[in-house]
Amino acid sequence: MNLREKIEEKLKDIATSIEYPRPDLIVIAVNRDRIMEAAQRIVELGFDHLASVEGVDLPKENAIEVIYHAESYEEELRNTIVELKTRVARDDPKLQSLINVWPNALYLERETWDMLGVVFEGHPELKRLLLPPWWDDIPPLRKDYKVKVEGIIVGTK
Amino acid sequence: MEQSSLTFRYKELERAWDGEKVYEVFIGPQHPASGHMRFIVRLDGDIIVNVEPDIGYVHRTMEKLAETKEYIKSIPLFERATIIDSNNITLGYVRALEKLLGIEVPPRARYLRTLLSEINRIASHLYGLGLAGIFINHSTMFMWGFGDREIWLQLAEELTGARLTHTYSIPGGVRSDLPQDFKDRALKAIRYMERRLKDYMKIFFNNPVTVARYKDIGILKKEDAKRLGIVGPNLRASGVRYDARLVEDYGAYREIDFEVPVREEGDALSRLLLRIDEIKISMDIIRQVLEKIPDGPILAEKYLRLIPPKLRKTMEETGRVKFPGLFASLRPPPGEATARVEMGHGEVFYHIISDGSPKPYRVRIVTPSFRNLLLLRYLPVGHRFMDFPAIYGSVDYFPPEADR
Amino acid sequence: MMVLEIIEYIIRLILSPPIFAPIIYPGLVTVLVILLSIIWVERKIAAKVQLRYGPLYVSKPIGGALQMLADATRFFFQEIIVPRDADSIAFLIAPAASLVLPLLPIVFVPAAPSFVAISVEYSLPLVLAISALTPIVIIVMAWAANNKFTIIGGIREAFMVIAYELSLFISALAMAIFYGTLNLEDIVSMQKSLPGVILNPLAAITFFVAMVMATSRLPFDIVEGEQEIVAGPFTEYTGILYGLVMGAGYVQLYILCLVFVELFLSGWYPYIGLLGEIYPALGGVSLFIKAYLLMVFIVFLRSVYGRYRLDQAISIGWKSLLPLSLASVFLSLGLLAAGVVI
Amino acid sequence: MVCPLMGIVLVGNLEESARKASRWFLEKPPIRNLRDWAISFSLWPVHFTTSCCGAEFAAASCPRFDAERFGFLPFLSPRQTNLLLIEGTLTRKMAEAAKIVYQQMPEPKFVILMGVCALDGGIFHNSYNIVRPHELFPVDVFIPGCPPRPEAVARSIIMLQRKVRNSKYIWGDGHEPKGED
Repeated sequence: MNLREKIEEKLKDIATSIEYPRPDLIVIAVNRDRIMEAAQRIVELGFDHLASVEGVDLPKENAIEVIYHAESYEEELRNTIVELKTRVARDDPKLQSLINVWPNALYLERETWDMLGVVFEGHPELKRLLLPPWWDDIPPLRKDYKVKVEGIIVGTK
Repeated sequence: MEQSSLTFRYKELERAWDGEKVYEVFIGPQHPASGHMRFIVRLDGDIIVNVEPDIGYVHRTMEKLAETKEYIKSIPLFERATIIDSNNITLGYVRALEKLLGIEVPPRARYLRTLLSEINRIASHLYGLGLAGIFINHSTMFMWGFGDREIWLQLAEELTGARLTHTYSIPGGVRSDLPQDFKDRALKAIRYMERRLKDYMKIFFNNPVTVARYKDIGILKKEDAKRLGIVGPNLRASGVRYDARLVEDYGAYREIDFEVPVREEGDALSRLLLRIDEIKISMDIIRQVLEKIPDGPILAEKYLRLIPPKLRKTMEETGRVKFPGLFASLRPPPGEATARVEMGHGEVFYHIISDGSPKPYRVRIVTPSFRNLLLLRYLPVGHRFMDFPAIYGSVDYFPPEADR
Repeated sequence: MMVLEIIEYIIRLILSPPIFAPIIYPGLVTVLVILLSIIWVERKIAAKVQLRYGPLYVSKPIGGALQMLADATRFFFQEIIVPRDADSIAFLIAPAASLVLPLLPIVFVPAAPSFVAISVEYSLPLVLAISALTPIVIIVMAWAANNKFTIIGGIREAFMVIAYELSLFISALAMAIFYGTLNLEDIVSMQKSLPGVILNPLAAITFFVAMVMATSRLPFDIVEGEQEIVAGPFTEYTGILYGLVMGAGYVQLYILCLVFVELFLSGWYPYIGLLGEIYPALGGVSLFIKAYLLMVFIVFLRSVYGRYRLDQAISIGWKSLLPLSLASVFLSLGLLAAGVVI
Repeated sequence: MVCPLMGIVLVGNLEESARKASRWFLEKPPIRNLRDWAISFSLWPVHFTTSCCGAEFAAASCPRFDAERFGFLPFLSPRQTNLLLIEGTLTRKMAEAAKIVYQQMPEPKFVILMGVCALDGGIFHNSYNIVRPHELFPVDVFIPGCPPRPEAVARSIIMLQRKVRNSKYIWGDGHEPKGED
């Protein structure tokens, strides 16, 4: 039984879609209330740590897509990255925190909160990480936060 | 689901210092030991009960800026994240871009990328070893590490034209060919470095003071390393054989015979000695690359065809790539791609989402230092205050890389 | 006539040991020369080991030897900042005291046979006792500056003092027991044929390590652990105040090196009689040369060693140095019992 | 301050007069020359790395380039130093620290801006998290380059030394960092 079959068997009841865009990438989309369950099943398959947590702002669909990339140190699994993604509403971006499933989500989730304003419920320290503590603008990685395009020199103000 | 070790420790730490009398010491950002970050170290007597890394002092917003630039212009942007290891960090981006575009890289270019990657890795490890020396006030190791780094920077400069910011790997190939007599100079550098490594062992690693300061300090157990998702030499020093060079098919690593060094102890000294092992392996890889390197073009045929014949001729004569005009506005098809590349500090992860326009919709970088940041939080707890710089030095954390 | 007599009187006054010793040699002027040269030597040696040049362009023909003069002058002209929370009187007085106190024992250290400013029977314990006052001043400095880093540095100094001071005294005492006198001059005169280091190497090793600890040289420069606590007790000191405390460490090193040479390396022997005829102090120049070479060796340790941890240094002090120093006392007693006569 | 002395009442600010007297003393030619010579060969930068140019700055003070030849010694605490080198991009969070470091340094003090990011943003010119250091500090020497080579750092030291030896620097007032907190 290869990895694809294993994943399909394990996750077919909660995943909304499972895709294989590249040989080393498996993309699993779930609903936002099933994220914890899906993550636990992925850990049971052996993908025991995260490579990244990221948020993608999709203003047209009024959603923020939160993507988890899980990888493994095991020799038979390490060539593959499992991408788990879900969507949260843009004006109320709330999601369960996965630090109990993947401990190294601690800083990755905090950064996603910092950069996109996604609130991870149950995360113990949602504080500013990379931005200065007095930041009061909208989160900078959202698409409606505009920086000047190239070629125009801007002042500090 | 069992409680993860980290969450458990997190709660334990909170209990340990919350409401008790602790002494708070701020290390950084202006500080001989910290560079560009701040640590809030909480002490109970001389014992560290909690370390809170406060990063973001070098956050230059690369992920946002990449969204405003055309694909090719982000390469120089990302190499500023880890300026001491710039080919490795941009190689991940270039690999992800090549996957999106569906380009095959010619063999000679793959070998050249490997060559520069290994030169960068040696330079990066020497930088880390030098810092590990100065963190216990061993100024000679610092100076030697940084001085011998110049040898490798010079080699890189001969190959690419720049000391640090090479911008060498571009989608489809590399920017310039091997200069004449490069092989001799590289072999000479390797012979010199092998001699110097023996000196390092004599004056630093076998020094009783160094052993006393680094041995059995900051032990990272194998299970903890796996749970915390640590990467790079810090992971391999804890006995996990994992290296992005084995995982991802990039460069010429599939055709080269090399072994990934692993150590079992997981303490600070083994983390440092592992870097010495890696320097040796890297020099071996460079030797093999220089022997096995095939002839051929250094840019993918797809782009080579776009260059006017006259320019192509000068390109063949000088060995330097003249960019085809198309490069300014590469348009990958909509989709996403990931890439992992082993840097000197560990594995860098890229995720690019393209919507078909000349600019990326989203670029996500997770750098090894950002993933290893957890170590600075969990390793020093329970050690003495003076162990903190030693642990920090052994982790080889590079703040601009973590903050991006 | 009158004028000539006065001039002659003044010259005689200057050349008399009670004035000459503290002012010129081995006193103030020599100390100044040593301060200006030893830091340059330290930086040059470190640079040599580290494949560099070190200070050079300030005075290229003599290899940048004026570097320390430039640094000291720059410190002198720099603004002095007294932090708002600091105890300003203690803050300003302590650096001066930290330079003067290590200088004081020079009046009891003989530089040549019967050439000493104040001749006392108990010069060895006096010298060691006065030089043991310096750590107190450093603790005062740490407290006066009222800063987190200085206070940690002061505590480290206090821990270090009790770790090395006892061994320093006992190992010196071992030699005093062996020679049966507490007078440095007598101790030196008994080593004319055989230096003390051969007879009691244990005491020499203990005294040397304790001396390195006392002067905060590597691998024991824990008090100024710059990687954790910036500059330890001296973090807040600016300008000439910092210049003074920086110099104080080297002055103490110089005094202890003189004592070491007189205890273990047979002091001013071989005595150069030819120079001694010109002026008595010059005959003892080999004392100065030996002490200087010893200082050079100690500052050379900077380019070889890193820094021990505080608890490691303290455990070296208590668990190794103290038993060793006691053993050296028994070695002395044993040698006396065996009837080894100098 | 009022000071009754031998029947004459001196009215004036004693502290101000003392400062003026010491200034007059320091500006007399032989003393001024000695002072400027000493300062120019004893430029100690503070250990403060703001960004990636720090790698080249470190290379400049290490073997092969060895800036210690110029009496250039990176030192521990801002209190004992007299030169602030802004190495590369200055982010908003770091700018606060840089201002504090600058305020802690004793007079006379100098600022060198290293790298094009410190001059005007460079490749990060449109970033939302950077500031322009020349709006915060009075700058003595600019080093262009991304990153500048160690030779450029050495040249900047020589330029600053020449500037100091010609007494072309301000001492004291007007040296406060500008800009809001």
